[in-house]
Amino acid sequence: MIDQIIFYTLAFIIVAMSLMVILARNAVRSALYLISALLGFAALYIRLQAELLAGVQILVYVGGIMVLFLFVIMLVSVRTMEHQARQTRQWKAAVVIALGVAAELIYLIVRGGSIFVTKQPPDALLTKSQNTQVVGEALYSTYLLPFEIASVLLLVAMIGAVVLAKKKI
Amino acid sequence: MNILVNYVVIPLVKIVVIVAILSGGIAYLTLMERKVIARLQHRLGPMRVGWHGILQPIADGLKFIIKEDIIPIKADRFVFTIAPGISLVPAFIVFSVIPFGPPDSLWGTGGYVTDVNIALLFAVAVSSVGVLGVILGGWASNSKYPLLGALRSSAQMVSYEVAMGFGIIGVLLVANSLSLVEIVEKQRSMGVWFFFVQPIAFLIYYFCGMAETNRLPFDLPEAETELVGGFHTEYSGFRFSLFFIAEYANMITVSSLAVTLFFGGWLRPFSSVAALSFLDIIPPPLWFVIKVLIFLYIFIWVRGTLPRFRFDQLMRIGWKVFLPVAMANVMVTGAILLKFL
Amino acid sequence: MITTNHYLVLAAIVFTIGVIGVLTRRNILIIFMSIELILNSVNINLVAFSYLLKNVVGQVFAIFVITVAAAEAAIGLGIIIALFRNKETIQADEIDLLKW
Amino acid sequence: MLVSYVPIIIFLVVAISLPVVGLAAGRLLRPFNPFKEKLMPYECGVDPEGDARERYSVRYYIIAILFVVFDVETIFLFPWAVLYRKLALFGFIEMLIFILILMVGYIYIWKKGALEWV
Repeated sequence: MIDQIIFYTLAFIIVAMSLMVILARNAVRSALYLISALLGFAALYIRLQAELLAGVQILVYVGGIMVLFLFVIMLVSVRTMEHQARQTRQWKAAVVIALGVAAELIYLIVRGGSIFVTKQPPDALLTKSQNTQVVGEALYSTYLLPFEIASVLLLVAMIGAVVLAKKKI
Repeated sequence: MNILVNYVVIPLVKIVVIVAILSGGIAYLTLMERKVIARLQHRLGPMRVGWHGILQPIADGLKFIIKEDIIPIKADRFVFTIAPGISLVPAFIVFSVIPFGPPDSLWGTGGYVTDVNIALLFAVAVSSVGVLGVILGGWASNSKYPLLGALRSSAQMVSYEVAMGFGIIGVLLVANSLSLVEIVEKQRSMGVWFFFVQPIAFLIYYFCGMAETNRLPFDLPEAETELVGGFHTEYSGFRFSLFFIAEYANMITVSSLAVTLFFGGWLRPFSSVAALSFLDIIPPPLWFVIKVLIFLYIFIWVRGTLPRFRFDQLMRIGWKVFLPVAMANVMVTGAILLKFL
Repeated sequence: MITTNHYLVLAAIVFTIGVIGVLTRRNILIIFMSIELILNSVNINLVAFSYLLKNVVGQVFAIFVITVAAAEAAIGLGIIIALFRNKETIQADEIDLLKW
Repeated sequence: MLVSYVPIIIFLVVAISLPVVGLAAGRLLRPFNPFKEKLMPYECGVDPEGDARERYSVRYYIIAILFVVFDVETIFLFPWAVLYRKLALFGFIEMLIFILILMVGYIYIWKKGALEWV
């Protein structure tokens, strides 16, 4: 019962806020709704016992990436934009196609969902020891290579961003 | 039933008490600040309201509530209203994970609102959300000074947040736990405060904390001589007071985390020396408060003593001094720890 | 009873919202935010399966997804700034030249 | 324990209710008589010139990028530091490579003057 309340509340917040993101008038409002949606995601991760991930989500997404978005919105905000059309010309066709994709996805999930045991395991099975330890053990042993590649990715992001943004280099 | 009592009723009581103490504490922190700075400058400070100005914070609070609340005509009303809240709420929620007493204190309910596995990560993450309030507040005002102030302020806050994060890693290497309760317990079992193990990490943390809370000598965002008032120029009345309270709440957060991570939290000084056990006459939560007050005093003392940095100096210190030193501190700590493994 | 399917359906809905945002909005910044929604819906799937299968690999990959999202945002927004400098617009359908 | 997050939610509700109640209570008490000059954006007493949402220095954006990159780096350091005793020398070398790779970028942007604030 409580489980249902938690899930449907969070799902409602996430879906409503995601919708507001794509419907909002200006980009700052969109960013504000996206922040709310991201916090909803973080709460959902805690429900799924991914505590470390929830913390990472708030730290990197809400406290990092969204700050970056707001900075860029401030840098490029153009006044006249708010009075122009919000949608591209092909928006009706796009919505139809996207809804088709959604129907397909949900059909697949509902029909094919029975191939795996969809019953949730009882809680605390994942947490033999703390979530941070378990994730860390996987991250720093089995997934050593992706971890090191992540640093290369970040290096590329850092250099690329500076090159793109600076006029004189 | 038991769960309901342990995780809803008892925490609710603690939360109400903590919020009340925090609100009162913030009010009197302003009085303390004015009095201490007055002493540093050979003045008297507020003297009129009550004995030696003891009722001054209450008068200030009332004034905030009854002042007219102006929303500039060009402002984005929704964002303008919500921004001070975004700045204030994270500053308060961090206290849900900061332990102020041992797990067996307060009649066995534990000297904390809750003890989660990722407490430290949670505290760092949540306090990083506060910067959004500053940016949104400055943007929503749609006026030049607030926008510039917000950009400066947020650039400064994010710059120092990075070095702060690296500073904390130094402690984590020694403590090996993200739970703040366990970090304090570790300091008890090791018999030494982490300040003596990680002095560089502490200095970085505390200076970055000053920059994060926009306090002197890092109070560029509010540099009155150039930016009028920074990101809250257009704010008045109660909304302004929310930003103001958020700044002071952040000061208390930074001090509390500094005490928890580096100065043994609720532990008395030299908790392993039995000869000093007479110090136990002061209960652990009170030790915690005393230590926090010392740090808050240093905040004010620094404000009364040092001039403000220039913005380019500020950025240089953050990125070219604190960040490399903090990273080096992490790796050197790691290398030294290898010897003890 | 909340099953894994519930999470999958939620992720599918958010994914669709993201796709609609990408396809219909003109403002590049909002298109970028829609992409963040899509990435997050993928993360829900990863975490839901990690919970179902009692295996933390899903969470590890979710962390990598967040890393990629950060790098993507950094580079993507850098491109937007470079673009804005040259074209003075951030409307996706006004940026229709291969060269300027 | 999942249930240990419940107090955080309660704290969130209490913390949000504070400013809401304050604003609502203040509405009954405070005066309200706006006029044109009062509602103008503040510009040291003179009428505001032009639009506030001008374009600002791109340096702010570079700072934000670097912040995000290093922020992601710290999230890899958190579990690493927690597990350090178990990983020992292997973990140390692993993280040394990770940090050295990022150091290349750090030195690059330093040399390019992206950290300079002129």
